[in-house]
Amino acid sequence: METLLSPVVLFFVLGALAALVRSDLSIPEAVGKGISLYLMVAIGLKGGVEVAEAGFTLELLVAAAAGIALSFMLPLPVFVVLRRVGKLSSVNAAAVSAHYGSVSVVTFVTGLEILTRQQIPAAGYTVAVLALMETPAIVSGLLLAQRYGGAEPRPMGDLLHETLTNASVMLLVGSFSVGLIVGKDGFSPIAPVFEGAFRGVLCLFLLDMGLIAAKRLREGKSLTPRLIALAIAIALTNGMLGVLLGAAIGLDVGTAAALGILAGSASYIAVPAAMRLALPQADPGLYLGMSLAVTFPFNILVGIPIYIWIAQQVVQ
Amino acid sequence: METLLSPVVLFFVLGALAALVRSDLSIPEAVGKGISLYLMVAIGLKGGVEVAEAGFTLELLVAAAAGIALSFMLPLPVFVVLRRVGKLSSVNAAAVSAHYGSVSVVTFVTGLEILTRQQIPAAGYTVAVLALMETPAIVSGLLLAQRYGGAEPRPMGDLLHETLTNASVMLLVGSFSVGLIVGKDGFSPIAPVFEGAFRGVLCLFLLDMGLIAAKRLREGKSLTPRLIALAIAIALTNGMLGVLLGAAIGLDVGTAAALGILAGSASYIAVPAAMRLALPQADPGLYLGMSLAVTFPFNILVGIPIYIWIAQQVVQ
Amino acid sequence: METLLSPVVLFFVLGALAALVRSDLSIPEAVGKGISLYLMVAIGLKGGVEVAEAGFTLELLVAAAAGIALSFMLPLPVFVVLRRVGKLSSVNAAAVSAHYGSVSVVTFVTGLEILTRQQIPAAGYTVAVLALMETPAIVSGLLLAQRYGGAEPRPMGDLLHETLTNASVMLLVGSFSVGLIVGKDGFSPIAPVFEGAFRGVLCLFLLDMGLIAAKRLREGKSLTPRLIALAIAIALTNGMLGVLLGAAIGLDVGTAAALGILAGSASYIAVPAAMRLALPQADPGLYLGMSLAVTFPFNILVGIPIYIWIAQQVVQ
Amino acid sequence: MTLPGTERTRVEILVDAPLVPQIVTLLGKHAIRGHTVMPTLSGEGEAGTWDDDLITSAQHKVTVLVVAEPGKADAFIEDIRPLLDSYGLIVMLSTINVLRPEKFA
Amino acid sequence: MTLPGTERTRVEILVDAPLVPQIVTLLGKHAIRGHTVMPTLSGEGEAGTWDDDLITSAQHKVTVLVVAEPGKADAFIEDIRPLLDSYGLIVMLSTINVLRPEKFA
Amino acid sequence: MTLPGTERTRVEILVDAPLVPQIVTLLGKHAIRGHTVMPTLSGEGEAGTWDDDLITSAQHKVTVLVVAEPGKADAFIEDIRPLLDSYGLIVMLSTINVLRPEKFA
Ligand SMILES: Nc1ncnc2c1ncn2[C@@H]1O[C@H](COP(=O)(O)O)[C@@H](O)[C@H]1O
Ligand SMILES: Nc1ncnc2c1ncn2[C@@H]1O[C@H](COP(=O)(O)O)[C@@H](O)[C@H]1O
Ligand SMILES: Nc1ncnc2c1ncn2[C@@H]1O[C@H](COP(=O)(O)O)[C@@H](O)[C@H]1O
Ligand code: NA
Ligand code: NA
Ligand code: NA
Repeated sequence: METLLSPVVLFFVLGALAALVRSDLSIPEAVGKGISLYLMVAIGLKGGVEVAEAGFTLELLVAAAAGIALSFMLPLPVFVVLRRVGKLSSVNAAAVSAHYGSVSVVTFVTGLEILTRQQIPAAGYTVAVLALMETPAIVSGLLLAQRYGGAEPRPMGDLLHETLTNASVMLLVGSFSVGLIVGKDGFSPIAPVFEGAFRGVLCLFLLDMGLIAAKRLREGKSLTPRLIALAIAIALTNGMLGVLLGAAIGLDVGTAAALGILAGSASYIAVPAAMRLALPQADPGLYLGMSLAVTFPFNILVGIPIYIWIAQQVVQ
Repeated sequence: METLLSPVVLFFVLGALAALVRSDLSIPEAVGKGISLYLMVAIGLKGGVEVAEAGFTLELLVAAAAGIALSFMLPLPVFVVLRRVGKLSSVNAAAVSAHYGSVSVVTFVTGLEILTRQQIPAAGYTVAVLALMETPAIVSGLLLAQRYGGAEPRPMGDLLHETLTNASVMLLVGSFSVGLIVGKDGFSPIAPVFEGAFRGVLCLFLLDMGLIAAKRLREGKSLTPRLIALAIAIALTNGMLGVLLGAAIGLDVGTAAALGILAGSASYIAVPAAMRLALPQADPGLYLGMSLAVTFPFNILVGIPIYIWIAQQVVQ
Repeated sequence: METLLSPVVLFFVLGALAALVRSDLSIPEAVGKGISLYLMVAIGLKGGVEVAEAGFTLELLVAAAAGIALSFMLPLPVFVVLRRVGKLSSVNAAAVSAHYGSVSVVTFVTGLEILTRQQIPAAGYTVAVLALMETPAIVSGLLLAQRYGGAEPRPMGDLLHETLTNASVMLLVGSFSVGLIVGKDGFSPIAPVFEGAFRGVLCLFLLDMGLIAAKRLREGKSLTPRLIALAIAIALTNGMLGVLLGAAIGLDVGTAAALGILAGSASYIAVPAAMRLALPQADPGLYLGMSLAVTFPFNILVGIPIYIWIAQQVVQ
Repeated sequence: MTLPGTERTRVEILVDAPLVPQIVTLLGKHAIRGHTVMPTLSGEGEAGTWDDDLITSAQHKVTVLVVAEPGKADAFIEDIRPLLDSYGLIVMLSTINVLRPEKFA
Repeated sequence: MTLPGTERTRVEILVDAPLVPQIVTLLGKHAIRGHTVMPTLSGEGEAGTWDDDLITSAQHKVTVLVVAEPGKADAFIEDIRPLLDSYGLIVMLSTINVLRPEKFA
Repeated sequence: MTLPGTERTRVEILVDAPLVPQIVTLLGKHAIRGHTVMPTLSGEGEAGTWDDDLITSAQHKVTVLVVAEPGKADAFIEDIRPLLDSYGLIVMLSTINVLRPEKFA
């Protein structure tokens, strides 16, 4: 409850409300895009500076491996469920499953905010885990589409290039590295922008995301009640798996919760663009509808507190 | 004089100057729009937080009622003057009168800035009054157009929906509510963006508004000297009425001045969009010319100090 | 080396890297343009406030005269070298030479950053020198084009108007004047935006500039190895001349280095726009390629430290 | 010169942004299912010059592109005629060829 | 009415932004050297309405404008046909006149 | 197929933004009263590929749309011919139908 009353979440609700009552409120696309780039740079820098302080640890490596494994593996059960229960075509199921294996930067950032508010901060290196989890799921999804959906195989080189040079990966890894190199001292002159302004800007961004998600929910033609239910169930299951894995490898409460948030979140920036390119025959209304219009708001409003609560129960 | 030397006003002058000498200086529209949304959120939050501190008072209710009354009633005398003196058609006179009943957010914000500089701050709830004054005038203007201009009546439901879900109303009321809910403690983590950065960003916005207003003044074909004179006279009269009403209902100097600034200002964001939709036969060059190219700069440079001065004389 | 590890430079490298590996990372044009306007306002204000503190001095006048002289004269030797060694046509050589006589605001700002980091700050009035050096080179370049390239002479009035009302000149001179008028006290309420946020925003801008410069280097068809070598040699020579002149007129180390950075930098905002208008037959791929894709990155990564080093040797 | 594809009418309407929903409602009345909105930057006409500033969105102009079967397009045009002056519309009509004609029935 | 210039085929393709490189590669295959990409704002079709939010760029639509010699354009069109449904393309063809026809050989 | 409205010439000029005022001055010389400027995003031609970065506005391209009476359009085109190469213009001409033809006299 207390979570729901953070300004960040309230602005998300305000945006969603404005879209639902069909207000003409809209944030210029260039501004929204600019803010999303800013958020990635800020979070990357922050993670890098924290790792520069704490040093590379074995825990970091284990958590990174866990994240990569989740991103690679989660699309498989999701694919099966979407085929069997969701009755999706193989290509569509593969495309959607890639989204759920990958992660949502904004969900993660909102989660970090809420963890910080509750004073159970996650480790700085989770930003690196975030970056590492972005793309393995894309590879899994495409392999599924080729194996079961008859999609034409794309040259492995192209695929690797696209996933590794993807804008969010470049920005997150790049800023993380800058943070690592400059450390706390180099960071302090730019801290007013990347630390001081972070939460305020996040409010504005969630206002925009509320608008975008609710508009899509209102206008999308591809979403059925069954798919909406699946979009929630998959998020919950993945999130729980993430937390459990985190607890199993010995992470603290905040960090295990963060891994749960990552696993439970679904990409709506990097993966859709990759899928539109690699699987043009899949329906973007479907995968954006599920990840952006259902899973994203669900996680912001309900999922994050649940994953945190599970982490508090499971980690001792 | 001192007022004219505040950075905010100087940047307005710089923008106007650049447009008048036909400089190629221009601020990307998306950035200008983004900044205007930011200003509304910031001012809404600030008002909400202040009311959360001060509590709902009778004074607040009285001031709100006064604001709504002003917005509803001011279009009537303005309409008469525009018909008789300004020789405008009934539809045009009705459209323009709606602008003068409503308010300009930026004029208000600049006024608050100047009041703060002079250490006679207005009450936090004036932001709520601002939001409440945005739309009643639209209704008055349309009724005038239907009664005297033969404009087709629009379904009342549509009209209410448009005026209440209007972007500025949503943002102001929404952010005000967020401010109310989170209070001072919830606000402090986002204060660097919404409070610390406020004045600097306002400078950039007034630079843009100077450009836009002066360009319109230079290029507008609908403005005659008579209409320019009227745009100033109406602002002054409305502003004075606002201050007097404020004094009459017992507001302090700063708050009475703020009510004067609201009454004296003319909308150039919400109302033009509503009029373009509801009275397409009215001339947008005319109503934007008067409100944006004449009344707005007049208020920034001359009107605000006058309304403040009157308030200082009238309120004891 | 230490210079290369400042966040500002690292973000430039990140942007360039992203473009070179053909990442889909891109910053919306409106945001990039908005940031560049912000930087000019911020630097102008800062300079004005500093001069308001320090007062107008003889040194200021001498430095201004030196800057104007450099901007006027440097195009001449550059023109000769481009004709003889670069084998460019007269019109192209004239157009390129105007760029090298003029200055790059971002190179200057990055230089100031690095000087501040090394605790040898330049005088506040160098911002005025920057503004004064923007346009004389345009006049020189056009005279060269008319004299040797058979370009049609443009009416002197038009030319003066365009160079003086040019967006960067307006913004720099305008904000400098605002800074002068409001002084330190008037500046402090807006300092969070124009001072506190400055370095962080500069990082984001250099990320964008890295992308833009490297993309142009990759895609440009007009650049030959010979022209690339010339773009570096001219920068180095001009920069050295600037430092020497600064030392000769008695400037301190930081200020002499700043004059070197100005002289060594090449315009890629104001001058290209002016040249496209006045000499449409010149190849924009050529002049933007040399100034933006070669000289700009060279100065950021190598040139600035060299000019500073020279200043440290020469000024005693 | 013959082009591949099937002939359809292309209608382009330059209109102030706040009035687009009205145009779309009218399209719906004629069972024209699709349209695309495109941006503009600035312009000049009898009413003077304008510039998109987005802040005073009342005069922010956009182009609505509609491809439709000729009969439907004609009927739509007749319906839009009375709005031409009050809405200040600029309407351009041409014949183009489209692939997948069934989408523009 | 005769226009100045030389006839060429104008091809306009409405396509999701991530697929533009594919279109450009196909142009290259047919030795069509030039193209221009233009923005859009919003639209409506069988798949529902969309709005450019740029954040979920997968459905950010743009128009690719290609002017080409008719024979080349026809061959390119044949090659693009199989992609129409899966890519969700809207293709418009018309004949226009250009100056400097050698640029659009 | 006959379209409603009256025939006019539609001229579209792809041009670098700094040169637009020159084009508009030329329009004025031929008493062509109106035009609309539209944005572009990127493109490719003989001079290589470009991308609108707005910062180096020298190569920021826009499209100028002009609808005019055929005679006037032809005269304007003749006047623009000498600029084609130095300005790097792309000019497209077509015949369209307009409503309210008196606006495009
Ligand atoms: N001849 C024309 N060619 C292209 N666009 C035009 C023309 N005339 C008017 N326009 C556009 O239509 C808008 C409204 O025209 P008007 O109603 O004449 O002011 C102008 O601002 C231009 O953007
Ligand atoms: N009749 C039409 N006229 C103009 N644009 C259209 C039309 N039909 C579809 N479109 C555009 O093409 C997009 C995809 O169409 P669809 O595949 O039918 O959803 C739509 O969102 C519109 O932007
Ligand atoms: N065949 C074409 N179709 C569409 N646009 C073109 C074509 N050729 C050139 N362009 C556009 O015109 C610009 C200048 O062309 P160029 O002078 O050949 O470099 C290009 O960058 C494109 O934006
Ligand atoms: Na996930
Ligand atoms: Na008012
Ligand atoms: Na220089």
